[in-house]
Amino acid sequence: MPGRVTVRLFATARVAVGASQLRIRVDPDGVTAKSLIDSLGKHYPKLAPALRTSRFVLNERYLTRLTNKVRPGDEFAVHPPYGGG
Amino acid sequence: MPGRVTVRLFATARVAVGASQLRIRVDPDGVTAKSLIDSLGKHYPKLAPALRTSRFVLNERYLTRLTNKVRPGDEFAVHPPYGGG
Amino acid sequence: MSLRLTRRPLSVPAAMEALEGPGLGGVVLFAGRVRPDATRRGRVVALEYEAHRTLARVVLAELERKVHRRYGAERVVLWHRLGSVPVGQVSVVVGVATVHRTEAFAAARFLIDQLKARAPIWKTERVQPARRRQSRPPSPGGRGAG
Amino acid sequence: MSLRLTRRPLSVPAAMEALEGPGLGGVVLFAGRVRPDATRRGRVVALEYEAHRTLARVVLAELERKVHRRYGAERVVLWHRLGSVPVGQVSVVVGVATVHRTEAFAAARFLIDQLKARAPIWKTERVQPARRRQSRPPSPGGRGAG
Repeated sequence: MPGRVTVRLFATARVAVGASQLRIRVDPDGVTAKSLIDSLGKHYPKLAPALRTSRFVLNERYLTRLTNKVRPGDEFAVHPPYGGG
Repeated sequence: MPGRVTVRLFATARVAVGASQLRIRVDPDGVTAKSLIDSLGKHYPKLAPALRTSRFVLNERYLTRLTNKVRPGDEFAVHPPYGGG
Repeated sequence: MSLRLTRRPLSVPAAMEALEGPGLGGVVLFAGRVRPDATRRGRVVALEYEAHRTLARVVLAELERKVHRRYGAERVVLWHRLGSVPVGQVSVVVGVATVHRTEAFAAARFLIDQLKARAPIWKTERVQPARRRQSRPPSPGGRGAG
Repeated sequence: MSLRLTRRPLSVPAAMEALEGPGLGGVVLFAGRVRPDATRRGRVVALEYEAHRTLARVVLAELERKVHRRYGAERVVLWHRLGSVPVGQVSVVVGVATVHRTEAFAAARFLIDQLKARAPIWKTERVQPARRRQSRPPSPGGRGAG
């Protein structure tokens, strides 16, 4: 779906939103990861606490800077603290 | 068999003597462990090297002193260095 | 090297087989089993595991390479269950085979610690709510268990 | 607690069963397998184990009590094979189950180290003598393996 970012939500983030995936419309030029995260927190207030403790993954790589651009077609994942084992 | 000590031999000690058990005649009053060990080394020269690196067990307990008495009916075991696992 | 993220039960014998190799004298295996922990909401009856699968495989593969380099681990098993795992069942198996045991112990410990810290896998507790105390009706004339 | 000195093969699944117990979330298992080491006399094909059985049981039982006290090990497996164990087969299994993994790793490591140092068990290598190089008679007309 052009024009949109796929946001994948896991664990507490998934429960907070009630969905494991969101499709978020962004500018054709993309937005910074920070502004995407802020807007997620605004639209889903229950998600805000999880966002504060999560790591983020952009197209299967850990996000290194919040200024990185997220563009239409990208996949952006929210990873709350891990709990395997 | 009254009048005798059972000597049990393991591993290199067993191979040196060619038997896993010996019956050694001792004084009715017993002998010290040291004198028993010395006489084993004398009768079985191939056993002497093993005796120098072995621990000894008297009636299922590790020998604490070479002056301990070994008496007729006792069991005396020669334990070369262990190699389990 | 063997990586698995699976909804099916983990088999320890199969892990031992995967760890066979000529001259590998030391095998250390860690198995994590689901504990019936007491929580505020009740007693745990199962753990529900989810993963970011693609990324988890990348992370686990990196761990395998690392223990191979660092500890000479010739065979490695890194298996994790996904979905619902009932109490008492094995949720994770980490196994290492090396020539000598010191490296096998160190590598297995490293793997499970790193897996827990770094693999994108999560658990949710499923609990059996503590039952409300209810007065049982008096037993109708029986003396023992029905 | 499970101690075994046996001439029969050791089963890792059976060890896992012996290590089951309510709430025991961490299981660490060490298995030692016979390696085909090269020696001066030839390549090892089997290890022949012998033990001073009565005393070995006493020593192993002491080790079990010690890891229970020191590491809270609730289930312990200490199994050792006797007699001839061919290359590749398991000669020793040490297993520990505890509530958490740190203690299980420490206890298993302690047990195998202590078993090797303190249990009256010995091994003798059975080797396959290195064959003398002998000229093979030319194969009678065949081209491949017979």
